[in-house]
Amino acid sequence: EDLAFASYTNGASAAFLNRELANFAKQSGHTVKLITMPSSSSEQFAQYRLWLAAGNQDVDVYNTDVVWAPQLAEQFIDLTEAMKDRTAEIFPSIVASQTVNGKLVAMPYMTDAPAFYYRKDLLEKYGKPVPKTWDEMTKTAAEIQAGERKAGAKDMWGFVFQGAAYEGLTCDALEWIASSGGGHIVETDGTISINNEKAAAALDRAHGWVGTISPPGVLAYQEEESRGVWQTGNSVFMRNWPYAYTLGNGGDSAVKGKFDVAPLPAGAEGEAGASTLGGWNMAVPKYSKKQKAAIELVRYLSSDEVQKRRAIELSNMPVLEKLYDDKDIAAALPFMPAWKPIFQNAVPRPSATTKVKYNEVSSRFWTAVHSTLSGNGTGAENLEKLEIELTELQGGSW
Amino acid sequence: MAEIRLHQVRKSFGALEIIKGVDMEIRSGEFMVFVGPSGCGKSTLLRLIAGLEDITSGTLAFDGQTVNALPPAKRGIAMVFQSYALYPHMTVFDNMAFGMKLSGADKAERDRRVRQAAEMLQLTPYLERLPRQLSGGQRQRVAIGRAIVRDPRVFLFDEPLSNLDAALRVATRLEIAKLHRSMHKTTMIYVTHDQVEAMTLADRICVLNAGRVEQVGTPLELYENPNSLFVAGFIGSPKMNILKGGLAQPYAAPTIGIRAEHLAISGEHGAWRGEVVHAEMLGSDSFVYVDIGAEEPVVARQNGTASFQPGERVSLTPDLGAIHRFGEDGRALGRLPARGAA
Amino acid sequence: MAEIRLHQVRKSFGALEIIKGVDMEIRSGEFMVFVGPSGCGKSTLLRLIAGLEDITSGTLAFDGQTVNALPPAKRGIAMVFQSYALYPHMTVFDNMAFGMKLSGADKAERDRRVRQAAEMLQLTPYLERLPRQLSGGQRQRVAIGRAIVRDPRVFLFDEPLSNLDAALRVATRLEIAKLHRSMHKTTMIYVTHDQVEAMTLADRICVLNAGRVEQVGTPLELYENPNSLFVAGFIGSPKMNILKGGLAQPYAAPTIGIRAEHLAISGEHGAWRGEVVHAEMLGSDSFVYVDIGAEEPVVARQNGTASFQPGERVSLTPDLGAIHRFGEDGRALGRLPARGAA
Amino acid sequence: MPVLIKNTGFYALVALIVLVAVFPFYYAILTSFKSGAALFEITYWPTSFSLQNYRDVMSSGSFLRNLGNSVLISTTVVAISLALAVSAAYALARVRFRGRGLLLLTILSVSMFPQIAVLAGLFELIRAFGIFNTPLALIFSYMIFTLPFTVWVLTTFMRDLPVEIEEAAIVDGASPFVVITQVFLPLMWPALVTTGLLAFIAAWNEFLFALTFLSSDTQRTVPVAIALLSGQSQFEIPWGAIMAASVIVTVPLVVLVLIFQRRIISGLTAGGVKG
Amino acid sequence: MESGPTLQAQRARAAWVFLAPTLLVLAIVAGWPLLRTIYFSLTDASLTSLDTARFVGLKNYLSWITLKSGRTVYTGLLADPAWWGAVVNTLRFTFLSVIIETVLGLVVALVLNANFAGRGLVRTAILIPWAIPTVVSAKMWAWMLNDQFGILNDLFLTLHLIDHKIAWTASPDTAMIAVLIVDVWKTTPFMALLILAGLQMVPKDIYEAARIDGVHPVKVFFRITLPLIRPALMVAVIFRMLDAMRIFDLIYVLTPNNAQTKTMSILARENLFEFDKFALGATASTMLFLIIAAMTAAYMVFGRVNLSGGDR
Ligand SMILES: Nc1ncnc2c1ncn2[C@@H]1O[C@H](COP(=O)(O)OP(=O)(O)OP(=O)(O)O)[C@@H](O)[C@H]1O
Ligand SMILES: Nc1ncnc2c1ncn2[C@@H]1O[C@H](COP(=O)(O)OP(=O)(O)OP(=O)(O)O)[C@@H](O)[C@H]1O
Ligand SMILES: [Mg+2]
Ligand SMILES: [Mg+2]
Repeated sequence: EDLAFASYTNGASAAFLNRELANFAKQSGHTVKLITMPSSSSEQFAQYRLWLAAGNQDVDVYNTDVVWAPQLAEQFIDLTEAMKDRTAEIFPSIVASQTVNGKLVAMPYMTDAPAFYYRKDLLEKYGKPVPKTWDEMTKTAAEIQAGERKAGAKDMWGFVFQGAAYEGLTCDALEWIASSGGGHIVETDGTISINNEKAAAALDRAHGWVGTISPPGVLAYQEEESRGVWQTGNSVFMRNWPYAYTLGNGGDSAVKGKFDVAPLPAGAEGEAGASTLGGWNMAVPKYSKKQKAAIELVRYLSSDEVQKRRAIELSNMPVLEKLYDDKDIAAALPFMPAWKPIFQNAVPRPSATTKVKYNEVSSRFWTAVHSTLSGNGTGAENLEKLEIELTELQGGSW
Repeated sequence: MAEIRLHQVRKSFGALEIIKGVDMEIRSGEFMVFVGPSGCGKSTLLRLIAGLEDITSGTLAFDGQTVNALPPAKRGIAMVFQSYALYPHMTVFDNMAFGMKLSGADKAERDRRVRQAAEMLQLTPYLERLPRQLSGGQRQRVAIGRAIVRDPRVFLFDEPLSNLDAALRVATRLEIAKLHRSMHKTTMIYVTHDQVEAMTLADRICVLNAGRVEQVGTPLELYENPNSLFVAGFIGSPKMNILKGGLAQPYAAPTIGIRAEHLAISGEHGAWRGEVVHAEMLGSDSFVYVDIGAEEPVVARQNGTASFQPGERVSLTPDLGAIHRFGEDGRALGRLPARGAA
Repeated sequence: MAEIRLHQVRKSFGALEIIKGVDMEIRSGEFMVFVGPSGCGKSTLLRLIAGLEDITSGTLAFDGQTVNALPPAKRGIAMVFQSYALYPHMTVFDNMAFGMKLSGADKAERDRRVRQAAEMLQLTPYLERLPRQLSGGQRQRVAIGRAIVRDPRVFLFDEPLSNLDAALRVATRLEIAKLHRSMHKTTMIYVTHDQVEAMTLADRICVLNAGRVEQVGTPLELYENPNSLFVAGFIGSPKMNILKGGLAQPYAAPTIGIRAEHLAISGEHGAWRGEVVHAEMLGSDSFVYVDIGAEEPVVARQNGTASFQPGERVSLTPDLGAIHRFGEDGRALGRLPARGAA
Repeated sequence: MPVLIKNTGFYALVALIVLVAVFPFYYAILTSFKSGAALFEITYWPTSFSLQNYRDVMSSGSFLRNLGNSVLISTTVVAISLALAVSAAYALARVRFRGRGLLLLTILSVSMFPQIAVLAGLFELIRAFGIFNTPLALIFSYMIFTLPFTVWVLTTFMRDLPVEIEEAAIVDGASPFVVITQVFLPLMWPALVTTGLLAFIAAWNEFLFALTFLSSDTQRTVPVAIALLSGQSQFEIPWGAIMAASVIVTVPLVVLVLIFQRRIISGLTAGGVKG
Repeated sequence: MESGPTLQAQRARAAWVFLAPTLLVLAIVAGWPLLRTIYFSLTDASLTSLDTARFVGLKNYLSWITLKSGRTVYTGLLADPAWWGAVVNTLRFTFLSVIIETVLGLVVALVLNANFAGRGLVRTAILIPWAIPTVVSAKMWAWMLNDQFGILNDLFLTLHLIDHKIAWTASPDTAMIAVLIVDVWKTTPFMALLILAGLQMVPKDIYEAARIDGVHPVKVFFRITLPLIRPALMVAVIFRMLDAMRIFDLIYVLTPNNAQTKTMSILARENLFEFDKFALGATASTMLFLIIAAMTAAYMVFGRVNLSGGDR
């Protein structure tokens, strides 16, 4: 049968996917057409939404973000039965994130978590350790920034992150708050926990960065802008996803070989930092006329071998726990071990709890955070307002 | 080759009535000339006949058949517009050939007819030019050419010669007359301000005044027997001299009119005495303006170059039989019975 | 109030030379009329003087000062365009007032001048209309009005009366003459095809032919002593009769010309015999076309209504002293010495 | 002397306008020759000259096909909407009938809904017609923004044409169709070219419909293809390739404009009428 | 006195034939989607349950409940301050961008209308901003406006126009300015080209009359050119206005989610597709439609746009 697979791809993954799909075709006899989606996840989401709402039968498998499963649960078939032999080997937290009311909405096949990038050379030069807490980071960054600027690097900054008002800011801010003991915006039982002092303090602290150790423009930065500053050697620290690792070590990078990664700092000494969980999954829409073949495809693409190849070739993080101890992978991806502790501290966004309202929750949240960052009210004020908004949004239940 | 009948035709633009109930019959093959003061509705009447405007009320019939609602293309007309209305993007040739092309005429025939018309209108050197590269008179000739290459039932000409020089005007006028004769006597309606054109071309002239027909008749009828003061004043150049009150009284009418050529000038005695105020010399004749105490100076014609100087006192003697008499209402009263010199 | 001098003025459109070296002097306060066949370059010459077109070569001077590069606005001219060029979005009033408004004239004065001009041109009822709601003649009058409300050094008129009826034309012509007198003798240049206008208005007439000046002189000079066959044929309506070869020989010239009014018609004997081919009756006079074996029929004028019918054989007798003689090259040779009837 | 100053001033203005208009594009060209970290460095003049980005774009999947799709779709859209609009404009501009103003407003009101708001409804229609994922889907849906625009602009311009010229044609026996095609259209070149170009570019650059109504890579149009150009990983934006692609897709438009702008000339109606 | 329909009536009938194809196409392509959107704004539809949507009347626009305490609580779009913020942003953006673009468009069009060597190339160059896909040019500008490696900051610093790098798209104070800069850059060519076409249709002999009248070029422009190109200008402005009121992609790419630049379209999209509030999105779209219609109507009344123009 002819299947259609809607997925975002990039240069490397397209080549990889095409090869795997060809493989799959050889094995199963089903050909697969790739429907390329835009890279912006909100655009993908809107597109899927529309297609699904209209009962589009032209797509058989969707590539979905971690946070979407609860929102689209109704329109995808339950994969629990089909995947039950697999799910046991996957990080349970990941499986949980894709399970809604006991229904496995989407099959995870890769995961993602951000890390704290630091400049080895600069820390060495100023004799500083890798910061363990945000406050420490602030101090170190300020010091090195001042020193470097005096030394002539006029454009040097301390820390870059994703400060634009978008989903990325939700991730960043969730990390600051969760690592400071401020909760997870909405807890798994549905309570709105965001309006607390620790969270407010975490936001105020981040506000303190803007314009001092972070460029004012950080308020419009997404991943690429941060990487731009970082990779031209103009920042001491950066919060970013694994992709920046490979690129940072690319041929013409100014920071090639001069940096390393660590888990994100924590709120206080001794606590653990937090990394927001990312990752991608595959789901089969109930409108598909070829569900059986589609499930075969999902099974194939989430199989051990494919995940392993994916890890080796694309540096994608597998969702299978056992692969992290795989020798081949460790050989191919020396930084992989560095990410293991990061995963252990990964926190999910409250998407499972807030279900279809997640996007709006996230939007309200990042708006509040962005306001605080831009000095439009204190953290406490904005979070108080946020709480009211979220309560109203929650209505009777999530 | 169509008889045109207008019955109580009216036309209003908004609240403004421009044509105020025209009744007229134009015979098949007739050459009818419309004259009248600027703005009296000549072009409008032509446009009604062409079907470019809706008739507000009344009927218009071609050969007995009402055509009020017949679209212009179906009426079998050709028209020369007062404002040329050339196709700016087409060459002179194409402008002239366009109508024939549309009617599906044979290419060779089209070519022949256009070239013939161009020759006649002295447009041959300009056939490949665009209208904007032509002089005013040349444009006007193209507009004429465009109409005459076609073979319509009715020709409508709206001041077609106004921008031509005298020689060309005479030549074109003759060509139009020839055309009229040759084209199996196509019906022609012609608007003009030129007395000579009106007098020489027309089978009949229709004098319009403020949307109404004043008089219809052959040129000489109108010239010699205008049935109103208006027609008398309008036909003939220079204008007929109009005298009122005391000056008219001796001729038993409230108002009399006498043409310039019917006034003899002499140094000594005559019916009226006055002072020469101005003399216009045209070469062939002269017009002498004499102030005899009427509202306006009286004009008298003299053959050749005038021998009178402004300021000179002269006498004027009217040809009695040529005196037109008008009533209070401006209607003609009939000539004086006797003829002779005073 | 400006003396205009053209020295070897030439104008080409692309490769086409339209004005071929014109030398002319127009005196300050003079009323100069340009006449010439359609397309000979009259409008172009006017536009050169106005500064609307660049002079290709030669110099144009106003009061001794070269103005080749002076923009039109600075030349102090007013112009009536052959194509009117009214501002389509302005009412008649605004069209006329626009120029004055910009020159900062006082509102009351402006109003007065516009109303005065409108009155004179019989435009008062139309002051609030837009150009497209006017008849052809009304538009033309607006164009005239626009020029005359201003107070320029030089007036340029390009066939300003061509769309007016005879009465209005005479009236307007007189107004223009009056204007000329009243305006401290503003220099006026006037293009026309109307013989009467040319003869009556002009201080001097300039006859143009294919971009060259043929002759400049007072109207009667041109009428009575044309210095070329071209001028002879062009001035006067109907055209001067031109006779060649055997018919001209007796008068000792290759070509002779004789005007219609200098030919006497009689039933019996005369210099030339021929057959009447056509008679045009204008009311005041008649023109009788007689075929005497020349290339074209000869025209003779007869006062009043003609008594000759086509087909009738008649004799023509020229006024000997009025015979114009021309050489092979078309130049005038001078009149016959003696005067008398043949 | 003042003429010189005036001319200098004029050309300075021209230069300024061109500079502002073209600079970003120039910068895009510069960027398209760069790769890697050089992308983040500011340069005003070309420093490197690598065609790698262009090669990448051209070889990536179906870019050439996408270009072809765009040409096909935009051309068809412009042809259809001009054809429809010209005839509608004739009626709206040249014939007086009741409800003309209301009709114009109704046509305009189609352009008053945000594009995203009609997305769902249009999608349903397209699926109902069975033209999802075909060029027809776009040709059809682009009418929603090209038609009101072309109708309005052409109506405005057609109104300005002298009435006498139309009447002359009518008397010459021209049907309305002939009047439109043989008399009006040649006189409206500036308006036609302008609306045509603007509509073409609008169709050429449309993104949202193209993304939603087409699902296979080979059917897609260039804006989507560019947006789908991807770096090596999710967050990396392939600047060099995007700029190269933009340059490539802008070139046909530039050529188109160069060809057609000659038609934007004045004085087309000169000499036609007096008054 | 039998006679068929008047010539005018015949023309009118022919007119409908000429209009029919356009009206038909528009009815099909726009009728259903527009009516659907308006319908959904009166229901509780969500994208997951389009077909089972229930009619709720005007609740999405405005509804209120009186609490036991006697306090009245308003809900619905019209009671949402975010909506009114978007309205204000949109109107501000529209007002500024349309005015600036009209003025600049006029200047550019006048320049392009002049005869000079290389005019064709310049005309083409002018159109480039409009020719680059918005998706691309918005990103390009985001890149150029970047505070760290954006070329504009560098350029302005070099020229000493600013003394420190400005985060154009990030700072609440400059976000709107950044959007305006890009929009003006991008759409001025649109205005310029339409106005240019209008300029080219003005009869030339009128200018000659004006030259004779000694009208100063500036006055010629305001008193003759402008009135004559007014219809073309009005149409250009109307369409610019409609586009500006509906602005979406530029802001979506350049300053997404920035409260200062959130417009009605952005808000509508958010509700339609991102949040699970399809009905509210439809409501916002309908409101946007109504606001645009009102603005257009006001503009036509005050601008004295003549819909039934022409004299036939
Ligand atoms: N733009 C142009 N390109 C080429 N030839 C032109 C152009 N304008 C005028 N001509 C030609 O120049 C000649 C003179 O034109 P002009 O308008 O001066 O004639 P005119 O004497 O005013 O004639 P008319 O009495 O018919 O108005 C004509 O033969 C005309 O065809
Ligand atoms: N569209 C219109 N709206 C209002 N009045 C009009 C319109 N068209 C013409 N008129 C008026 O109708 C009258 C008759 O116009 P028409 O064009 O028939 O005159 P005309 O006899 O041809 O005059 P001319 O000899 O000056 O060409 C004029 O007074 C004119 O102002
Ligand atoms: Mg008329
Ligand atoms: Mg002329």
